[in-house]
Amino acid sequence: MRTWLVAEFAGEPELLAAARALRARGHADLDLHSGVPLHGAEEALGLRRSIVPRLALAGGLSGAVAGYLLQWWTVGVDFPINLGNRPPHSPPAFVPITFELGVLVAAGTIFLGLFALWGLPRLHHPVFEVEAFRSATIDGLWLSAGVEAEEADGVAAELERLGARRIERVPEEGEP
Amino acid sequence: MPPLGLPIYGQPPLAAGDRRAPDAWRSLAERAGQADPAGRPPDGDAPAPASFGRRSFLQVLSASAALAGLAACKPPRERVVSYVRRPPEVTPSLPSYYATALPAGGYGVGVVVESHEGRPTKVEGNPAHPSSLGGAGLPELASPLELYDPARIAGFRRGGRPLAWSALLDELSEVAARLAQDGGARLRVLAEPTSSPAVAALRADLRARFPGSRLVAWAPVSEDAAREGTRLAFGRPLDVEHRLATADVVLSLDADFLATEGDHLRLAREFAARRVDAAAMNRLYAAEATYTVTGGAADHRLRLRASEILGFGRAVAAALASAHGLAALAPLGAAAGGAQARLAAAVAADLARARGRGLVLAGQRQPAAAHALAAAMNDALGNAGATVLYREPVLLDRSSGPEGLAALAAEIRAGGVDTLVITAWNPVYTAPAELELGALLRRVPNVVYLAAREDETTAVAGAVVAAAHPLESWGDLRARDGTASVVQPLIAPLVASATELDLLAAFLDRGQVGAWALVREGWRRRTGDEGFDRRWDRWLADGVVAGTAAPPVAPPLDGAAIAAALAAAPPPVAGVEAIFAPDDKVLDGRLGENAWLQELPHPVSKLTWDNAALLSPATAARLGLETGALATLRLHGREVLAPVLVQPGHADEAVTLPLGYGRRVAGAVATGAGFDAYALRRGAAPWIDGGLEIAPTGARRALAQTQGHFTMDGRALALALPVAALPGALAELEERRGPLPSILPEVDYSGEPYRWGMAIDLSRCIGCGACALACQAENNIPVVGRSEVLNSREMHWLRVDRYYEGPAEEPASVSQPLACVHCESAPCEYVCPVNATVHSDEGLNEMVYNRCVGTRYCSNNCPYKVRRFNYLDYHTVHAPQLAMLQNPDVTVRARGVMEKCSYCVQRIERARIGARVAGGTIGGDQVVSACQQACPAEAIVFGNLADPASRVARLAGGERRYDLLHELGTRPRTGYLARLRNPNPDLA
Amino acid sequence: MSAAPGTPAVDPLEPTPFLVGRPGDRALTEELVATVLGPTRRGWLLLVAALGAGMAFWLVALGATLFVGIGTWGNNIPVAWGFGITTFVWWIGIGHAGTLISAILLLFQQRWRTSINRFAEAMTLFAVAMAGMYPILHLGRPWLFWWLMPYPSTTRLWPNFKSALPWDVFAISTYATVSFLFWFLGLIPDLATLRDAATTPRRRRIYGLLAFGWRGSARHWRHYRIGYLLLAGLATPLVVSVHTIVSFDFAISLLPGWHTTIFPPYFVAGAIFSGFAMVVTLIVPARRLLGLERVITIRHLDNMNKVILATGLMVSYGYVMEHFMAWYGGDPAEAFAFVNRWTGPYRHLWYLQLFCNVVTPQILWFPRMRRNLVVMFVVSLLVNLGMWLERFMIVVVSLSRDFLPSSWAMFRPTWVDWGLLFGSMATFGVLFLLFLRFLPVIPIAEVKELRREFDHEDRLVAGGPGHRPEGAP
Amino acid sequence: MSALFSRKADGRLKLALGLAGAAVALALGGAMFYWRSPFGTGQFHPVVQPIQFDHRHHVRDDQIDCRYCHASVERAPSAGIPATEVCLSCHSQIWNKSPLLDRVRASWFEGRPIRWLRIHRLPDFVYFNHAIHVNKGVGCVECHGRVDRMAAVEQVQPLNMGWCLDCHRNPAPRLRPIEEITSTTWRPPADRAAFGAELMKRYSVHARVSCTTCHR
Repeated sequence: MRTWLVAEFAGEPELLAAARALRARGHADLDLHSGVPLHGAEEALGLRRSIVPRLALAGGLSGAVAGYLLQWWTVGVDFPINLGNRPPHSPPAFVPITFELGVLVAAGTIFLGLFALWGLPRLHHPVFEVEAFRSATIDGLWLSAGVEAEEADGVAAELERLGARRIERVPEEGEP
Repeated sequence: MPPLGLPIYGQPPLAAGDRRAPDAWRSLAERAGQADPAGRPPDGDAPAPASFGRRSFLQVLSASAALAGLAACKPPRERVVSYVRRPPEVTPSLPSYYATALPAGGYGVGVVVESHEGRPTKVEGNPAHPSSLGGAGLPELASPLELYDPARIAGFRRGGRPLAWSALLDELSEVAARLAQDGGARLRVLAEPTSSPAVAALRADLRARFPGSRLVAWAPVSEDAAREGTRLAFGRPLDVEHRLATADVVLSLDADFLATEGDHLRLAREFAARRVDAAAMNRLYAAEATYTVTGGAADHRLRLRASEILGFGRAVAAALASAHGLAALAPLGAAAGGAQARLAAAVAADLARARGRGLVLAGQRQPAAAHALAAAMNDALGNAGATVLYREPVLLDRSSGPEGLAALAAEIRAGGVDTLVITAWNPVYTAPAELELGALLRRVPNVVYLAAREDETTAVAGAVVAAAHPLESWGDLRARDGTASVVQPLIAPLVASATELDLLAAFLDRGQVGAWALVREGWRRRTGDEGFDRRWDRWLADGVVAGTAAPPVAPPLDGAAIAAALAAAPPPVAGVEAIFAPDDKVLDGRLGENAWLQELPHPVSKLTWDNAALLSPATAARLGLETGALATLRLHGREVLAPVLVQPGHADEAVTLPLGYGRRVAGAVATGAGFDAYALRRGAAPWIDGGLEIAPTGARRALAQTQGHFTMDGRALALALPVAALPGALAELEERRGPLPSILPEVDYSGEPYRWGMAIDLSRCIGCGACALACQAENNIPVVGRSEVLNSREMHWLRVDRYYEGPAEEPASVSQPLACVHCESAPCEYVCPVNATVHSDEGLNEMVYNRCVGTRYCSNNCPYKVRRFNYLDYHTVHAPQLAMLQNPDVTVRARGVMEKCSYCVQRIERARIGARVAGGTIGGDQVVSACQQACPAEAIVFGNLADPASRVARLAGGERRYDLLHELGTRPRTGYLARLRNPNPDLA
Repeated sequence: MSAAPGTPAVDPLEPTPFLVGRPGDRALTEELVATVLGPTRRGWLLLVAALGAGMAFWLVALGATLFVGIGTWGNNIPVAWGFGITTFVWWIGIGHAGTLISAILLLFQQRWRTSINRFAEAMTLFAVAMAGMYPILHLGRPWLFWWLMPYPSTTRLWPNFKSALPWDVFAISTYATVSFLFWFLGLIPDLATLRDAATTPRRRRIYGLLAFGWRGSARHWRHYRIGYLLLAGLATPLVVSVHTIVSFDFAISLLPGWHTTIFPPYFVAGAIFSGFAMVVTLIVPARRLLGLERVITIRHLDNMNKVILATGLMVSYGYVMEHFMAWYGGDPAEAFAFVNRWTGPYRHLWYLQLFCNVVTPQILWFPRMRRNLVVMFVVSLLVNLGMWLERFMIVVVSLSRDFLPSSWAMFRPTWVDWGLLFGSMATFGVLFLLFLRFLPVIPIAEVKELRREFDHEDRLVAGGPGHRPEGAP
Repeated sequence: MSALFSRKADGRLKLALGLAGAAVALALGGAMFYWRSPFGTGQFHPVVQPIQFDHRHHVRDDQIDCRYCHASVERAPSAGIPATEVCLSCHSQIWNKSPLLDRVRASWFEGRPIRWLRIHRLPDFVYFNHAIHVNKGVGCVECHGRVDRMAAVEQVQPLNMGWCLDCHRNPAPRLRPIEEITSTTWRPPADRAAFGAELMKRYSVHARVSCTTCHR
């Protein structure tokens, strides 16, 4: 059984230092919570580059390709019609929709990809059990760590040492 | 605010009880229906609701399907109604064609009528008829709508009581018996002039039974002056036949012989045939006050007040006499001064050069002396017998002017009339204003009036007899050359009604005999029993009775009488001249209830749904008037309020007052249209009157003109050039046709057996508008009403543009029929988002109504602006009876879809299927479009461009051909042939 | 900004800051959520009621259009497109400013976008919603609009991809979708803030649902930032493409006055012009109404006015070039189309348009005028009017006088036309008021971030207020 | 206590989102399916006519050719619904007392037409011409199915535009010799495509797909 430790810090340097320290001790399941993105958080948590750009590129390309193929096949192959002497397969005329579909699919991929990467929607999360955690989106700086229950005490002490103003424990399952 | 109540056409749908077509018709037309949208005859038991047709149901269905997915319910299954006994001549879904004749000024015009399962839908000219030669005029083309008009009077009534026909016959028989006691001394018949032999026979019988009775002929627009002119010239009234085929020089003295007067269909054809060959052009001088179709076709239009035209004619005669040795004309001539003298000299020289090949015509408005002068000039020039023929009059009535009516009025006032039988159209409205006939008729105990619609006369007539439409009547009529035609019905009367023959026969106690028997027995009597049935069938099939033309006569001319008449002829009127003119569309007003004609743009002014007082720009400026201003017109103490239309080229200090509008008692169509010029018309001066006073009121009435700009603004649109300039212009014309370089690969039509195309010869076109009306009838084009026309939403697929050239006071004009030109590189097609307008393998620009969602992008991108849009539901607001009028081969368009000329693709497909079933191919000239078929001038030629022998291919390859807006690279399939003018070099 | 130590971190040429004071996160949050969580104001209710009446008029006009037909509009032949397409282009153009502010200025790292981007994006969304209605409404058979979509049909037919209208379908729907995603993505942290700042359970739950469980996680922020930036990067060419494609509706035709290659850039410039004007029109009263003077400062408005001036000059250049090309191209029909603007029956509208779009913005050369609320409000209204007139001139006046003089005709709008025009404005207003009331108008997280950046700059400057924000513990 | 949403909320939210997406997909897909299904096309629905006319009996048992009653099929757009007199050309002699034929006799003697129910209904904007199809070797069975097996006639083909286009784009496999045009039992030779190609040449078949072929 795992336990979540949710700790509030007074300042960004303390928070980031605490994250670095815990990670150095081998705690991987760490997260920081703040109302704004924190400079240095990625480094502190040891996060690699986001794959969102690559998702977007793939989405955009596939959307554009699909868009072009759609136009080419429908009006160029499946039912070609003489429209004012224009060739059924008219590449210049197919550019706008190709572009738009590329953008649409890319944007959709980014949006849905973000939710997938975030693991959202997740309305219920152990950190929300902590009433004070509501400050995380306002002005609070929080660190959450998922640890094995038996480690919890040690980590809590460590956090306290690292300057946490407040530490709450939330068991992974069930209400506290 | 636009009228939401769909102001179309104005005729309210009939009540549910009226929806059933009459039984008599149903038995003819019951049939196994194929899927035709509008042509379905009303079903017997369970008619579809009129306001919620299947089409709108499908709309809603589609909408609800889109909204609610699967929650669609099915329309009820359609019924298929089979015949009980199929008439052997009817094959359901195939049209039949019948020849008959329609009355025009008492004469007959031969027509061929297309009929679908017993419903006449389309009238075409009869090529075998001497007055039609295959062309058709506006009244003929519009006649099917008259037939189905829901506002027609049904049945018979006397003193407000409806009567059955037999009961009416009984009552009339009683009246007749009473009248016969004193030899009919108190019986009068007020009839229109007619040529019908059957009517002649009945009139003779009536005279025999009622020797004391009198028949008064009355026609508000008559050719009395022409007959009086020939009486002056030759001692007896004669009919004049003009022949333009051999006429090189034509001088028209106020004669609109191409559109509204005389044998205009034949004359237009003969005239046009002489306008295409640069080496054999005729030359037309038209002296006129009003800008007419004829004036627009003229090489020299001489703008004169109507009362001064006779003087101009005399000036020409004087010049002929003095300069060209025609001494016989010397006593008739009277030299003019100034510019007229120069003109007269030039015209005279031209006429003198073309002796025996010239022609002088006088118009119906001109006094008898002018007609006599024309006869004398033609005689002196040797034209008589060549370009002008004389015949004994074909009409039974030599005179039908206001004098007879005035005498009748006097008799009524004296209490001498007990029974007045009126078969003339609406005399209360058309009679000279001073007679006040409406009030007088109330004093006649028995007025029996044969009428098709409620009008000013039905309001005062004691007995009203519903008149049958010519398409549902038996009868006979003679053409202007005397050739007889049998009038045969296409359909049993839609309403209980009678013909003039039935009504006259009723006074002979023969009302039950029926018109068929009367006509047929008359012809049997005249031609003998021997082989009569075969002859009769032949006449019905041909539409003419062969060999009945009247022989020409060549009487001697009485110059002294002419000189005397000229001396007595009225001088030019003082003050502002009032010119009365029959309207090009509604004639004397009898066609005013015809919505097709009301909506057809006037050939010259492009005015719809109204008439207007026409005056010249200078006169308008002097009076402070402009188009659309309302003015009070006062003439000899009577006044009317009329909108003014400034007509370029109109004579100064003269106002043309078109007759036939401003009805006081009328149906929904004519009510509210225009002003009543009859209210100013005096019996003493029915055509040209002086002393008109015009007072601006400051108020306005918007005039629904379909064209607002009559100049080409320097653009090369409708090309017209003098014959002499043609060789120099060939290079430019060459540049204005054929493909332009394009980066697009060309679609290859060379392998196609058919490349449909059209050629429109502007040199032939006189701009009469028959093509537009024929198109409307053929293609189920709706009438949209005045307010929609005012908002530029008229639906005509084919319009005739008229452009003026030259100074606004004396412009020349050129008219240009314009429908979809079927561009090979069509701008409309590539912008349609749903492929609703596409190109066929044979080069047609196809408009697929059922695919159209109505973005109207195609119309925006059409440089010719020939596309029409159903902004509102223009069809289902009509009475269900009008559905019978629809051509079942053409889809009736719903609200929200675009439509346009299809090159009459239904006719192409019919020809194709016919040819392919027979194992053949379509001939290059076989498919005839509706506009082409109607055109009296043969200006429009449709056909297969891939067939080099076809007429259209030869015209398209001609040197005068050019493409409209060629520089846009649209490569239209419709080519235009530049108009040639043949001005007199002496007048340059 | 390389300020030497000892000098204040304020540009002497830019005396007004983008953020007045250095409020702490909590104070900032409280100030910014007050518009949502605070009590409903009477003024707001009155405005909603007034605009709701206009919306009712709109619904009546909508009903007339759908049930009686497009014939209730003033359109005719030749003027087959009238108020509908004019207003469509106008709304789409207005929408563009929102995307421009939020996406392009983000890419260019313009800080002043931060306070107004949410506002502008909402304007984009509602403007696109209004615009998107017209192409469907103006169809003769609007219930068949789906025929413009490619789907396998039993008729085997497909849309015609050579027509600009299916391009529009894709462009507008993509634009609407991407704008919404972009806007919503930006909203997620603020919705979470609202969830956590709200006091009543119902509000907490509603905003909680909409926040989808955002918990300000650094792991999420990492993807969020790049995703947001990428969407901005996509939205930038998209916004240019959308008005380009809208201009293609006209440019691919051969109608004089439409048939010109200058349209794409000219339309985009015009779109930004009118869009910024609309932002000013909305923001001047809104910042007063909602008390946002501290975060939307005169400096923001000043910058927007500069953009209005610049794009106004571009639009003016477009007018000049149109005329030049009409003359230089030598096509008489094209030349006439422009002569007709000056001398034709609609010339008064043309003069008014020139006054609004060319003359009026020149007043913004003067800094005092750029910073005067009344002046800028009036200018923005005039520019909105002028840009509507510009589209009217392009759409209607070009159609009313084309190749054949015989078919020329005038356009007269009906009450339904006016109803749909003003009704759409009222509906837009209602939507906007709802947005002002129920969603954070100012991007809370982004303003906090901006404040941190200012802090950082301040820290670099000796004598600055220090890195501790005011009110922070 | 303090958590805003319970653990179940996530499941519910995901379910709701999934259902909404599925509903949209189902509505679109369902509409498309419905339009192609017999419910949408009206296929396979035997129609009970006002008179119990049994095609099985007349066609199969009595061997009456289609054209005896549908007489204009070879020369007119409409195949023709027989007039009452056609029925009575036989039934004045046989079954002339049958109560089944009461309505036919009533029609004849009262001059009231029989109001049949339409089974094969094309929209008003579609101009189908029987004559050209029959003359180019498209047999009755191709569109109307085995009428000789139908007690009450039903529509067996979808009669939608795609179906028309199938044949117009590739008519060969649907052609038969004209002598067999009304046959319900004719069997094509093994290589129907080749046979059809030969027939196309023999009858000079040019099945067009331009819009105005059917829409005017």
